[in-house]
Amino acid sequence: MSQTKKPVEEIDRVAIRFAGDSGDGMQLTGTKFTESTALAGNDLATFPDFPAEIRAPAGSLAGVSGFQVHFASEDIRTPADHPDVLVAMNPAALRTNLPDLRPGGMVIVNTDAFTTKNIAQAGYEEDPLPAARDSHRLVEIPLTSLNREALKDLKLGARETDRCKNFFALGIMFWLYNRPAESTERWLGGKFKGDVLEANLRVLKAGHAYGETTELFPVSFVVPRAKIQPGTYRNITGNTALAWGIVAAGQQLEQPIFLGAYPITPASDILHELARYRHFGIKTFQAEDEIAAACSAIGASFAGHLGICTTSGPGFILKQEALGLAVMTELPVVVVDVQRAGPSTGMPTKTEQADLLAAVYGRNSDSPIPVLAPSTPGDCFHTMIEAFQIAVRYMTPVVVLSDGYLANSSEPWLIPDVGALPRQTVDYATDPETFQPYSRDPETLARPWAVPGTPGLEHRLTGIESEDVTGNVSYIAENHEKMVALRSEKIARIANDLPPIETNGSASGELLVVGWGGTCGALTAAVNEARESGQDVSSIHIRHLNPFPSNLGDVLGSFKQVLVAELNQGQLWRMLRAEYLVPAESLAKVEGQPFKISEVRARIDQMLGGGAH
Amino acid sequence: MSQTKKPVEEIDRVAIRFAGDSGDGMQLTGTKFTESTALAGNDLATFPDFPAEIRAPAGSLAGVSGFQVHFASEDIRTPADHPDVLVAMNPAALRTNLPDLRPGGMVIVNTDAFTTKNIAQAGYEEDPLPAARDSHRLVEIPLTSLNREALKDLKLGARETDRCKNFFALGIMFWLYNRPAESTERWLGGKFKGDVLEANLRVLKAGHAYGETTELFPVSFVVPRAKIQPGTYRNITGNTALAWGIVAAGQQLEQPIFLGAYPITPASDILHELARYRHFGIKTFQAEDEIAAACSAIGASFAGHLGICTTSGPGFILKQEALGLAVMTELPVVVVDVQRAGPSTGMPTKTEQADLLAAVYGRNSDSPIPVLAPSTPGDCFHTMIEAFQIAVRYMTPVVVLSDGYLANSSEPWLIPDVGALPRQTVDYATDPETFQPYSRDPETLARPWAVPGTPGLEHRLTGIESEDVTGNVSYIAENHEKMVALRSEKIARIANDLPPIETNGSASGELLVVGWGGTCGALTAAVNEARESGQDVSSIHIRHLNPFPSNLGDVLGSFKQVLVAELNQGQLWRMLRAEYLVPAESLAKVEGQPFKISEVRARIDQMLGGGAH
Amino acid sequence: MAAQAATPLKAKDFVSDQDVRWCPGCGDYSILKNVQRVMPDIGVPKEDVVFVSGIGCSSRFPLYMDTYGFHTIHGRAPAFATGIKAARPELSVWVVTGDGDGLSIGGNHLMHVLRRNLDVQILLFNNRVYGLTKGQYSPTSRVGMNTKSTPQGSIDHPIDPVSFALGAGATFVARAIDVDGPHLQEMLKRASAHPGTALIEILQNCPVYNDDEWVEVQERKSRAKTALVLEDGEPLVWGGPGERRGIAITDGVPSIIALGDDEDPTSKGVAVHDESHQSPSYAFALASLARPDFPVPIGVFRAVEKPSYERMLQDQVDAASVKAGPGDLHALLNSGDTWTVEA
Amino acid sequence: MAAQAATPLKAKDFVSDQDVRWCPGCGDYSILKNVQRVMPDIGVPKEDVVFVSGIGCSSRFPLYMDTYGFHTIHGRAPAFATGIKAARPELSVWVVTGDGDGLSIGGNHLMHVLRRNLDVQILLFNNRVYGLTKGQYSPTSRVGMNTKSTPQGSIDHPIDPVSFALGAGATFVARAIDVDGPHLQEMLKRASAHPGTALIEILQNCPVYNDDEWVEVQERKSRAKTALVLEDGEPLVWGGPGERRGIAITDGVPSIIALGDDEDPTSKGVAVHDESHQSPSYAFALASLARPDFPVPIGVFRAVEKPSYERMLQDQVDAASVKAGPGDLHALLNSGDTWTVEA
Ligand SMILES: Cc1ncc(C[n+]2csc(CCOP(=O)(O)OP(=O)(O)O)c2C)c(N)n1
Ligand SMILES: Cc1ncc(C[n+]2csc(CCOP(=O)(O)OP(=O)(O)O)c2C)c(N)n1
Ligand code: SF4
Ligand code: SF4
Ligand SMILES: [Mg+2]
Ligand SMILES: [Mg+2]
Repeated sequence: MSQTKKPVEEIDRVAIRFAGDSGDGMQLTGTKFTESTALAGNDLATFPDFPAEIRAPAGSLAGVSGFQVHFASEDIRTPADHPDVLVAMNPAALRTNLPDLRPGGMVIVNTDAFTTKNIAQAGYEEDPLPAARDSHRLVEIPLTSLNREALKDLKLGARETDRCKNFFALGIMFWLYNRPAESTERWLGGKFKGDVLEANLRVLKAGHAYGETTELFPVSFVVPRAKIQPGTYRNITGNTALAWGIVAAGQQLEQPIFLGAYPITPASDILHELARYRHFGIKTFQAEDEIAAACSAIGASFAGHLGICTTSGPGFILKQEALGLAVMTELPVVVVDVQRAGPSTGMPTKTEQADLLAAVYGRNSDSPIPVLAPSTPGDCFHTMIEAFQIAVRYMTPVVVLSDGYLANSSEPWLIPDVGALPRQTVDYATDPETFQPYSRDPETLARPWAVPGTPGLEHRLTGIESEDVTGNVSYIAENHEKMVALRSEKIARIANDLPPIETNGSASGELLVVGWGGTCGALTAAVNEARESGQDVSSIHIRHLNPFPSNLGDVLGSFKQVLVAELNQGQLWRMLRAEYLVPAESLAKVEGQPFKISEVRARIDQMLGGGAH
Repeated sequence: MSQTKKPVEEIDRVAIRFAGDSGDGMQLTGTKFTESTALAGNDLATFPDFPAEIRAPAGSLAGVSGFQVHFASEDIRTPADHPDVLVAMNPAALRTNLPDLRPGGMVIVNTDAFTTKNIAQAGYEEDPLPAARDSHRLVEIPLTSLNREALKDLKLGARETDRCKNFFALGIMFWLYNRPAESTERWLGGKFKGDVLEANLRVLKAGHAYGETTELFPVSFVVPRAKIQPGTYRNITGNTALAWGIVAAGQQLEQPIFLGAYPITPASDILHELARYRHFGIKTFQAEDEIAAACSAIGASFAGHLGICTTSGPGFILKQEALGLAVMTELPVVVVDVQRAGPSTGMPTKTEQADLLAAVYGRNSDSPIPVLAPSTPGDCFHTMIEAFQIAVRYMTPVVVLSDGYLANSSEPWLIPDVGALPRQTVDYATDPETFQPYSRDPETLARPWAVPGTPGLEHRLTGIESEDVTGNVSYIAENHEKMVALRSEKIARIANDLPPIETNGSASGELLVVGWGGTCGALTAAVNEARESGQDVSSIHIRHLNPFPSNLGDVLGSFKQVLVAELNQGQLWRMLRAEYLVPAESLAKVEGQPFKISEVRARIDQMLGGGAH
Repeated sequence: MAAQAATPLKAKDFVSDQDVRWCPGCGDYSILKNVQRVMPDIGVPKEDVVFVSGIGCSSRFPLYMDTYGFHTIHGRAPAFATGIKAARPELSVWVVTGDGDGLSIGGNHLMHVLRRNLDVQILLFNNRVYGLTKGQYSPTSRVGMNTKSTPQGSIDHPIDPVSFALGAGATFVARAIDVDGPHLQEMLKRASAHPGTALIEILQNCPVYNDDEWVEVQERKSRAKTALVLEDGEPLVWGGPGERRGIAITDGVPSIIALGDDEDPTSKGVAVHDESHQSPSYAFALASLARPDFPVPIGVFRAVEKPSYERMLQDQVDAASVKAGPGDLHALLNSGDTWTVEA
Repeated sequence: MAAQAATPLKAKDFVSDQDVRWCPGCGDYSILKNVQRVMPDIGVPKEDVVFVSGIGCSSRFPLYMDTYGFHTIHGRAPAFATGIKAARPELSVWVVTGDGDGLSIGGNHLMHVLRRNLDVQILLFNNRVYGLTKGQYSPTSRVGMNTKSTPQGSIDHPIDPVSFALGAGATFVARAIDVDGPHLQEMLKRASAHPGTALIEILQNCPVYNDDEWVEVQERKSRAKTALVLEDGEPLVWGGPGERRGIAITDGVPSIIALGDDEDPTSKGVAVHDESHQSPSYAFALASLARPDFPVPIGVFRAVEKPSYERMLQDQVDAASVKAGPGDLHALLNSGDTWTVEA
């Protein structure tokens, strides 16, 4: 596509939200815009916000689907509190999204969708456009008719034709922000053929041309490349990074992977992704339920594979009994919980961080399991490798807590150099002379991994309390006490391998903001902004939630005030108070939505005694 | 049976342990001795200690079954740390139990069982009796032959004959402690007939006569009646009291009971007991698994019954998903977890208190549930009534944490006056004009209970987040936040109904010992002993573990030191530290065995700076 | 079976105030409409009707019925229904489930409710896919099916819901088609009248993730060739003129017999449909019929009477009350050995 | 099926060093002994053998076998076995379960492993009671059975394991008796050789909680009258001289035909046993036979071949590796749209 003749204005950053009906293809539009933006070399962050799993009636408020992309020429960490631009495909999309827009922001609407019926269905008493003209920079485009016009000579049905209009809109946005369309065109070529391909390519161009010619847009914008670390990048969501991290763990530990999983939002995509990697020797098994998924993964671990299962909250708690068995038999297996808003079925497509205590404490009796949480989409990749390293080195199940926000959001990701990824060899026991099922490595306290097929190492594992060293069933009080202690000491020793926690900001001071998991971007951004505005606040982000890094107590003790910010009612907050007796405060948000930077800053201001910004 | 001619010595208290092979009937012997002792008016406490669920080889260490009974003319609270008398039916029983005996205590052995083979099977290198003669007061009785002799003219098989020998031993013990045999004779009469009845009655008498005539016992003993609160008493185990508490709840709340349960040690007996009370309108349902048990109970609650399920640790965690639904739909259902030693299958017949954190926090997302724990066998009765009162008043699931020790131990129980038990009426919603599924009682925040069959109140419940008041499915962030807050505020308000926690000892001072659940007897006894010996120590026992009683923080704050004693690795300890930032210490015992008084006293001594006793 | 309603109700009385949320063209719409239509005929007062479901597109069903409803957790609806019906035998309890909800995570509960013969109606919407989680294969999906979780094709041999139900001892099993309203309504009435567990497998189209799975039997023109409509007392015959065929069952194994247009099927060995064989093996032979070799049987496979669970339970309660009198708490607490300490 | 052992093993090579802990007289002893005896004949090296179980008296079994063993949690053994076998198809994997473990809490996993046709052997010890938890009724207990949890008698209609398995699509189903060693050993060999899921229901006596449940078929003298021994290609005939009888199956429904001592059964309509009918309905008709009206069939009900789960999975892995080459992590990470930021 040709370069624009209109003036081009350079801006630092912009956040755009695409919003429309579930049937309008907003997730796809957003994703394609993001890819193009990534290729243009900006730093970026995205936030897809799905409606409930099931299709809501067309045009209803419940059916609105949104995708926000934030891109900049500088380092950014969140999809932005308030978008600058809203593309609203219908009245319902306008209604649910307008309040989030920054005051005076740009609103691009498909005027064809503002029929009386649609307006009423969105719950408006009257046409909202006149008011929007006053409050925002409203750009009114008859997208549906323009799209139909562009395709009228193709033999497509009315439905198929109308389905292209999101690419018309995408074409306009490509023009408006001077994004290259090639990656989208390439993708279309791989996905469609015939008239449908032609139609999509055509409206993408038509949208672009419309942008160039219409008087609605006097200027277009460009966001210069970000000055980011050199290297090869790709755009990645948390779920993809997590799946790839599992692939990588198999490669780096040179062990075959066995995934047992049962579909559940928002974890299913990990299963889908891994099912495509049979050529990596990865076996995926869609089990009959989450219990079978966990048991099959533990069975595979017993058989010498890297067993893993991926799920979300309601499925996670179904696995606890099986996890208890993995604790007792000390088998390496990794369980990923992509947390979603609850309790119970809750709001499956919304994010939350409220399974932490269940992960650490949710089994019958004291049954310690290490727990890790990635902090960004790309970090999901590295966390999975580490999770398997811990599992195998300490012969223990490991829980990884991702969340719905990480799962679906994307960020540009510096593709790691495979040669620089950690490698770890796995030694199965082989010597019948010295083998004892519950003998222990003196350093890690791990018991040996002796897999079927090894002559002379035949042994039996059981969930009944086992005798130290021999593994025979034992009901002796002293043995039980010893085994309970060994199991917890083993997990505690993992802390010896952990890097000390690093503080963002100063090593001591007035206020420390503590977070974990997928809130890293928002918390760090808020703290950095506050520091820039002169406030004495620092932050840490805890990746290892059980055991905690050894220096955590000291770090917490170096600040006068501690604020634990999390998307739950204060779960890490409780753990830190219990462990370190630190009088921390809690910033708890439980709305199914990620933190806004402003929410965190407001609390920082309050704790530091009045607003500095 | 005639009164003894030998001298009778009066003693204050004695603890006897009956121990033998699983096939020797020790649990029965102990129970009958206990009943007789109860009828004799002593205060008492028992501790049955079963081997693993499955039959171990006869004569093996793993097959030893023990039953300890402690009785006194004064108030006692535990089965005693160290028995004074051991009845050992075979070498294995001697080997596993002798170390527990108080130095110089009496050991009664069945010498016939001390064959070379049995001695070897118990792991002794040589006959242990000579050594025992030195260390203890050893009474050697050829029980098997005496028993055979007494029955030789009956037409019983060898096996049936030998099976009576425990009643020979019981007869001896009845003589030795001047217990009445009538209750046992009555029981035999109801249970057996013909030769078997005759045989048992005969050896019971023969044992008694043997005591009177043998020179092995120069004196017999009598423990005078205890000076206890007037009233009618019975002996009761925790499981029976718990089952009866459920019956009582149905009567006092005038609601039918529906029990969904799946057998599991040590909770199965509650199901067995309740299955006998169909005439109370109680329906029991043996479900296909624990999940179905929980779901059926919740279904029954939805239908307007008092739904309950009873289980133990591994079964309890399987119910968490269903419990989450009960949190979300705010239905009254009670779940009893009779905790056992774990993790995983663990040691099913041994006790532990390690499911507290799982009960409070073990569900996906923040899903608050009130948690109660009875403190003595008889208290299980009252706890169940209270659990249902809370469930119905606040429209919430409730968890009750019993344990293996409470379940099987017994104590004399002052039979409550039915007229004095709490009554509570349950009001179903009936008015179609005002009904809203999620409207709330302004005081308790409870939503209405509207049961099928009520015209005009048709409504739908769901585990998806529901809109405040209407209960319609809602994905709105603000609504979710509000509902999360309402659910936790509702549970927090239960504290308004709770009596302030009472301190045993002084209201403030040097050291406070904190406990919960089935350890009450041991902790109180230890603290009372310590106080008597002049130490500045008091204790509290927490019955309401979520929410805590309102004055708990103040009570904790009134002592310089706090010690939290529990049969786990410090679960309540963590909760108290997190909640009140109190620098409590933890006395954690995880052996599958209850506390010994001496263990608690040792720690008190240590914390008070050196032994006073 | 519950009491009859006083004033006649209409289909719209069973329509709740919630927006129905399924994709356009989903077979669930037709099923919903037919259930709402047939409820007045069934005639239970709507306050006595309870719809219980698990999780899935299909499991949203109760939200749209203006009766009592409980949309529970994935796979467990039969267990909730057991508590409801066992507690309150007078209610009319309907379970709605999907092929994933009912046969994947929930297979065990379905098996047990069937064998216990609890008097509930179970509508199993079989679209051979997981709709709500956006298109993974289900336990009824065909080998080779390409889905999100099986990009190289499914390798699980599918389970047939009717065979499974018969293996579990079901007393009433039927099959219906989402879009064949009159037949579906008849099956619903039959199920409601059956005094035990009544399972109806409803072949349901999911246009989004598994379109046209059942098109052969859904479309009227092909149905005559592909569906064997079961009618009690009638021979197992299908096909229009010139294509008439029948099913014979020899040593338990079904085979196809070609028939002339006027030929007497029974004389050629064609079996006569009998819903009420005490032995489930006849119905099982029918259940083993499947496309492409055989036609798909539609209708009631089996309908036999056995005492229902909640009935037997209530009988025990009633008998115990007669025998022991109403429960007396004081007497219970004071039963067995007691002793009195005087003041 | 796994590789053959190099040196011949003996029964005692399969005896672990743990004390066997069952009650005196328990049928489990006999089963254990026969499994240990037959293992050398089956000939898999013992390091390649894995016994997996759930929880129950029966589930203690692996502890006593000197092979690899995994005594897991209640009801889930088939799921553990799935992970083991799918990961390592070369292992010989045996599941031991009870009527409670396998059919109560574990029914769903059992159903799914059967339909997937994973190549494992499943030994279901059916004593019609919960032994380990000391005597509650199980899903196979008869209506009216008095147990601790059913003092007024059980009201659950029992499930028949063989019918259940056939309803789930089982490719190999057999029944054996704890104390009939030679027959049991033959069934074990057949199961081991079957390339798919092989389920053997073993009628097992629990002298403590449900004594003599199977005494009619356990005792040699009554067995001739009460058991129908299935042999491939032989007519369905049982009973000694003067009591000879056969089973005919008409329209799928079995009935009894009286036979003279020398009469040709087939000419009287008695069916001939055929394990390998593609249709499961013949075997299901056999499975519906039960005392007291019919004899109890013993032997192989069904044995047909279908691709096994772990085989198809491995084939996909192999095919993918051929097609796409071995996985290349660098290539994966760099696939799709990437961009490079220069230094
Ligand atoms: C414990 C649990 N696991 C998984 C899920 C996710 N889930 C919801 S519905 C469903 C499958 C639905 O399939 P089906 O029953 O066939 O219903 P359909 O949507 O096809 O009507 C799954 C896997 C869940 N909600 N809960
Ligand atoms: C989750 C869970 N629920 C319940 C139990 C208790 N339990 C152990 S074995 C068993 C039943 C065993 O019956 P069956 O499988 O027939 O074995 P048997 O003892 O008769 O051989 C039960 C209910 C358990 N261990 N775990
Ligand atoms: S996904 Fe399929 S089953 Fe679900 S609503 Fe849409 S069309 Fe119906
Ligand atoms: S309880 Fe029954 S099944 Fe269990 S070991 Fe004893 S006899 Fe065998
Ligand atoms: Mg489906
Ligand atoms: Mg059994």
